[in-house]
Amino acid sequence: MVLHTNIDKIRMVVIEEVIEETPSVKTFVFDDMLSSNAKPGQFLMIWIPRVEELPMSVMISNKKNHAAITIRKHGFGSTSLFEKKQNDQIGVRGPYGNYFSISKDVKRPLLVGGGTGLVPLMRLATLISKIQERCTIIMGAQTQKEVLFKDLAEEILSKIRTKIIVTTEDGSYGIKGVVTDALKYILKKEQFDMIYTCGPELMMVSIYNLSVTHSIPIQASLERYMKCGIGICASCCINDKLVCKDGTVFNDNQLSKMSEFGKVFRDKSGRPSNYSFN
Amino acid sequence: MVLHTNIDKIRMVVIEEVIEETPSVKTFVFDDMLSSNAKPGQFLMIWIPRVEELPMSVMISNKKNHAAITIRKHGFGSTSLFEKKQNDQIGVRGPYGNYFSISKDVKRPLLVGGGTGLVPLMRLATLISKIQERCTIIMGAQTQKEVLFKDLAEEILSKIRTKIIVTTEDGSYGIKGVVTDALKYILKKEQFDMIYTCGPELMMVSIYNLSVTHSIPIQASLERYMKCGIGICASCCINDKLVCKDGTVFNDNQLSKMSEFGKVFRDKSGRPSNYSFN
Amino acid sequence: MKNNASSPTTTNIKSIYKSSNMLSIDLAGIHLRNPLLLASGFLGISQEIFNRLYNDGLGAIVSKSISVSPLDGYKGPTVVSLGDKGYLNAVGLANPGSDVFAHEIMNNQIPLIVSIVGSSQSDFPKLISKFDKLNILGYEINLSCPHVAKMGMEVGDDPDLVTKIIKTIKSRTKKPVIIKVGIGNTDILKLATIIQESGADAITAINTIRAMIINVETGMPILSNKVGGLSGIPLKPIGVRCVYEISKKVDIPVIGCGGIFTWEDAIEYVLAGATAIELGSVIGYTGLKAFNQIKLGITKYLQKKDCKSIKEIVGLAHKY
Amino acid sequence: MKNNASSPTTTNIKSIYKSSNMLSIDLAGIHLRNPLLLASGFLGISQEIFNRLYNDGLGAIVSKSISVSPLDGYKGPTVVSLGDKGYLNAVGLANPGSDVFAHEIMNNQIPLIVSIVGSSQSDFPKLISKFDKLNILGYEINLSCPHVAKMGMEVGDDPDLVTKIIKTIKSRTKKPVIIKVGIGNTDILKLATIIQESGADAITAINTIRAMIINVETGMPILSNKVGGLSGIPLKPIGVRCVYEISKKVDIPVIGCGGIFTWEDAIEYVLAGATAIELGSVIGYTGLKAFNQIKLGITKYLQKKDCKSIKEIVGLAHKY
Ligand SMILES: Cc1cc2nc3c(=O)[nH]c(=O)nc-3n(C[C@H](O)[C@H](O)[C@H](O)COP(=O)(O)OP(=O)(O)OC[C@H]3O[C@@H](n4cnc5c(N)ncnc54)[C@H](O)[C@@H]3O)c2cc1C
Ligand SMILES: Cc1cc2nc3c(=O)[nH]c(=O)nc-3n(C[C@H](O)[C@H](O)[C@H](O)COP(=O)(O)OP(=O)(O)OC[C@H]3O[C@@H](n4cnc5c(N)ncnc54)[C@H](O)[C@@H]3O)c2cc1C
Ligand SMILES: Cc1cc2nc3c(=O)[nH]c(=O)nc-3n(C[C@H](O)[C@H](O)[C@H](O)COP(=O)(O)O)c2cc1C
Ligand SMILES: Cc1cc2nc3c(=O)[nH]c(=O)nc-3n(C[C@H](O)[C@H](O)[C@H](O)COP(=O)(O)O)c2cc1C
Ligand code: FES
Ligand code: FES
Repeated sequence: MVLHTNIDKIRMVVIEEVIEETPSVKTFVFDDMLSSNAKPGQFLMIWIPRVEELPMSVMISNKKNHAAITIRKHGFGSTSLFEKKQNDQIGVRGPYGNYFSISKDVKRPLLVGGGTGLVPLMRLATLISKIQERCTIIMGAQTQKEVLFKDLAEEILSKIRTKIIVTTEDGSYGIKGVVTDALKYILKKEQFDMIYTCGPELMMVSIYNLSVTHSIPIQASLERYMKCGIGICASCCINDKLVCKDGTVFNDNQLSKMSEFGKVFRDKSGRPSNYSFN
Repeated sequence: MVLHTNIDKIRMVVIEEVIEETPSVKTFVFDDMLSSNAKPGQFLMIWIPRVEELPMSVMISNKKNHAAITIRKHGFGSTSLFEKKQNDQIGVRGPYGNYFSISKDVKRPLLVGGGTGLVPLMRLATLISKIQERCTIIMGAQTQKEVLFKDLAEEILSKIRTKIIVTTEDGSYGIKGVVTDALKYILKKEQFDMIYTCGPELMMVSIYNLSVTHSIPIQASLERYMKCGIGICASCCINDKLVCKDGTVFNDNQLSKMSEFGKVFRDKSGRPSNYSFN
Repeated sequence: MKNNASSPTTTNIKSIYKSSNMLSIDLAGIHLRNPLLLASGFLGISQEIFNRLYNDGLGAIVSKSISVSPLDGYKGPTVVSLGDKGYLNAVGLANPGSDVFAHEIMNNQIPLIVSIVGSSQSDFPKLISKFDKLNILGYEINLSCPHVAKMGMEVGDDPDLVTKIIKTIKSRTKKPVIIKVGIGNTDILKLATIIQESGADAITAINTIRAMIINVETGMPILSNKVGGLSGIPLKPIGVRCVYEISKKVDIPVIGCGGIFTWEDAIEYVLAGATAIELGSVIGYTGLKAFNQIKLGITKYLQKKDCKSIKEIVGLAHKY
Repeated sequence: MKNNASSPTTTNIKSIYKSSNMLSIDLAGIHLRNPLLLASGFLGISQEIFNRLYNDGLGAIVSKSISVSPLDGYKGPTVVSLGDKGYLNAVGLANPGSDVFAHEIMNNQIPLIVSIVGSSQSDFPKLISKFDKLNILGYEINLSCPHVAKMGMEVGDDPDLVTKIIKTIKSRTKKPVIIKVGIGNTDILKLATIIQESGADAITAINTIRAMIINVETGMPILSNKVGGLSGIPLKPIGVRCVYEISKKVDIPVIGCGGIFTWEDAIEYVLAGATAIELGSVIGYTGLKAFNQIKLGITKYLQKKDCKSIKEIVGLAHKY
């Protein structure tokens, strides 16, 4: 075992285990002390040698000193990563960013995530299971085959009172619709102290709006184009905030001041574009 | 107070006190934790800004976290240093080198020094006064005015059985002659477990020869031209040893193998020359 | 300058002089509240971030180097930490292009210097025409990016081209023009003389130095561009040397850049001859609080040395 | 090269291959037991020290750069530690001169390369005539010392002079001639091509880079020569880049130098294209035990990667 002290230097890790979560999502488990100690919401920069470097949330692993990443196959970079095999090497640096804050006072936490946005929520759920007595999770997917981490969430939260609601857009599993449909419904019936969310930004905007309507504090983990991960390039900026350094997690107070939240993002060159609602 | 951890980086210190030891020798006291913790025989590299950098043994100071250097006015470098005043700044790095080893077993230590070679012996005497019951010192000078550290040695060793023998070449104080004259005499009368010496190399050669004759172990602190003090330039080499790194203190076993001891030294350019006996 | 004892960090601030006055400088006709500038390429694309950086204490902001058209830059990794406060980068001059950036800074209210970069002489008039009517202080011309073909250093290494570019720019703007140089294949002192003679108003030294890191496990270069530029602490003694030698050689002011992480580093550059300094990699290490920390250190140092203004110590090392 | 997991420092050495064979190399016709050379200027003036260094594990020794006449060098300080494994030096090429040094190594028995330095073309025939009959492996020509006027870099920056010097030397000796280059004012790749075309047998890259440190308390340059050369860790990414680019450009072997402190650093240079490597500043930091530590690390690495010889990985990074 090598003891690393500088989180910014790339550490080579071996993919010890590949878990096929859904047809388009895999989890890679590796030995890395620094990542295993990551807080929920923190991310790693993953070096895919000679291909790309991508930000990825730190996934939990049940092996000691191990951590994982969960990759959705998407464009060139993520697909190259997705195709790595057991025993292949990748580079990691981090963990970076701030994190979801939990406390004993948040007795009724509500976690809402979509797709790989569920990754930080699994680490959060692990912590919640240790200090709270109940937890509600709403998880969204397009279709049954793509439902992510449902069994894992049940396992993590098996010792406390847990409600897991799954939505699929095609209705092939759970509730038909998107997570906000389930959210609207449950907010009418139940009380929560805090909403934790991660997923597509437009989804989080809707969740944020609902949180405001119902006066529930919220913490949302944002994603932006990230090049450096260490707060020097501004490619990840949203208004005057650096998502990699000031975030990724922002609270309702911060979100309320972000005119670009759900509206404007910047591409590789730094050019701002508008989110298209569809 | 600034905490320094890297001994190699130059630390600026203020000369807090100037002690005029003899007409040609001064002691400068300064605040420096690293130097105050030096072991006997270790030396500093002293930066005289825009003039020179010179190796100097670490002198003791009775102030907490303080140390000192004792300078004999000689050529250009040492004279510039000698002329520094209270509140002037000099740079120090180190302490460097190995050191005199003392132990409880050395019940009858004999210290023999000449000129500023007495500096490391004062630090050694301080340690000896804490763990032994007796100590003998022979100190040499040219003339009465130049006798160095006699009162200091008496003070340091006041709590144990001490014999201090002073020799002057002109006989103006103590025994007339050089330290080896006194040494020859005392070795006939008394038993010693270890000889510690520092001073002009030819003096130390004579002392070494006497130590061999009387089968007494010896530790001698050598001086050589030093440029780096950190074992990279070899300007200080004596045979295959680096005086700054392997020394300055060598024992009888090492000295017996040094064909250059008292014979050959190197100048600034690295050219070897022979010591001239006079 | 007074030579005395105790460390500035332990001295109580005697507010004899207002520190704001102590730190203010004049740089090529521009008055700045303090000599700390943002180095180009750091956080340099968003007006809201500029405003934040200015609030965090900088004297002026230098934007990311802007080219006529947008550039996506290289694939990742574009920035690699070497540990020990050093970074390698090959961002590939990614920037939103002059149109979008001019729009971005349309309502700028803070002291902003636009860094521009071109692949041919004809790019520069286009760039100036985009920015010259905006509320900006002036330009920094990046003639020293060591890792983008036909841009930056390849220009800086051609003294004739440098002269032409400076004259072209100077004929089209009244604003100060700062030329940023680096360690390339041309004698930096010869270049500095040419820059002064061509009419530029100041020189920034230095940009990153062409460098590389290879991953030992895979045998592969880490940067996607393989070769990039070295920044941070490793650069400092080289940058200090360049500032010292350039400021002895020319009369126009020199802005020091390269590995400034602490107030001591900043002072070292100023003593070497820098009128102002630029901060870059320190942001990755210390974050934005670095600006005020460095300013505080400089202020205490000046007070300890009985200096009324930082201007008094610019180039002090020349006299030895 | 096999790509696999655990760190070499934790692997047990399977002594499948004799490590002596794994590490041996051929460099410009010279067979060396391992690729670790002493960098010129470190401990390089005494035969007895050379013997000790060889016993401590080096493959060959490169002497201090020797000039025709003795040089006292500059006053102190001549070496300044920057902390963080970096050094500045301006020794001023202090050396005992060719007569005394030829006498020093008269009975040499170990693999010794004599580094020579001259202030004019005519110095080199004199130097060769002093050493060519002695038992030495060959010569390293220092064309890159950045801080002694008229010696080293001022020569290396003049491509015509470089050609003349190499041809002069080659016509007077059959022993291999290695040219040591650095970051000066000439394109290092152009220089490398000229060096190869002029008939030199190998290139060492790189020497120290011109740099400076100013003491903040006094405002004074610390080195007595004011300006010196930067060595150690800060140099590494620049040296690796030079070795990578030079070894892609020329066919003669390249010796890597600059900031090699660990076996990983050594491997990085070899992957970049170095046939051998030189160790300098590490001695100030780790001492002489560094040699065997680095060799052990390289050996374990090669075993883990299933390589029979270090030769297999020279320049491996070129393929990406
Ligand atoms: C903090 C953070 C955490 C993330 N966690 C995960 C995770 O756990 N699992 C997962 O599968 N994905 C995660 N992502 C998304 C991931 O980094 C990639 O964006 C995604 O995999 C698409 O990459 P690609 O190269 O295949 O996309 P491409 O097809 O090249 O590009 C598609 C889009 O992906 C986005 N993208 C590409 N590169 C980056 C980049 N360097 N930084 C940010 N966005 C980029 C851009 O919006 C781009 O338009 C996370 C992103 C961020 C910012
Ligand atoms: C380990 C060590 C400890 C020393 N401790 C003391 C001490 O406590 N007090 C003291 O007064 N002196 C001490 N010296 C001697 C001191 O370093 C100087 O050599 C001496 O002060 C003369 O310096 P200068 O420049 O005036 O001599 P110069 O007149 O320039 O030269 C006279 C001779 O001094 C010697 N010398 C000059 N520079 C150096 C150098 N850099 N390294 C070694 N020798 C040099 C040479 O033999 C030279 O021939 C020590 C030397 C060493 C090696
Ligand atoms: C990620 C990164 C991007 C940079 N982009 C630019 C740029 O666009 N234009 C420029 O002139 N310099 C650029 N530089 C160089 C810096 O402005 C600065 O000269 C260099 O980093 C040295 O300063 P530092 O050590 O304080 O970082 C960049 C440096 C880095 C690390
Ligand atoms: C104190 C010192 C003296 C040096 N003397 C010489 C020299 O005489 N000839 C030479 O070619 N290089 C000389 N160098 C440069 C080294 O050989 C080497 O190129 C440089 O230090 C980089 O390697 P490193 O980082 O391992 O030290 C010297 C370097 C130092 C630090
Ligand atoms: S990714 Fe570079 S500042 Fe956030
Ligand atoms: S003084 Fe340089 S090796 Fe000893």
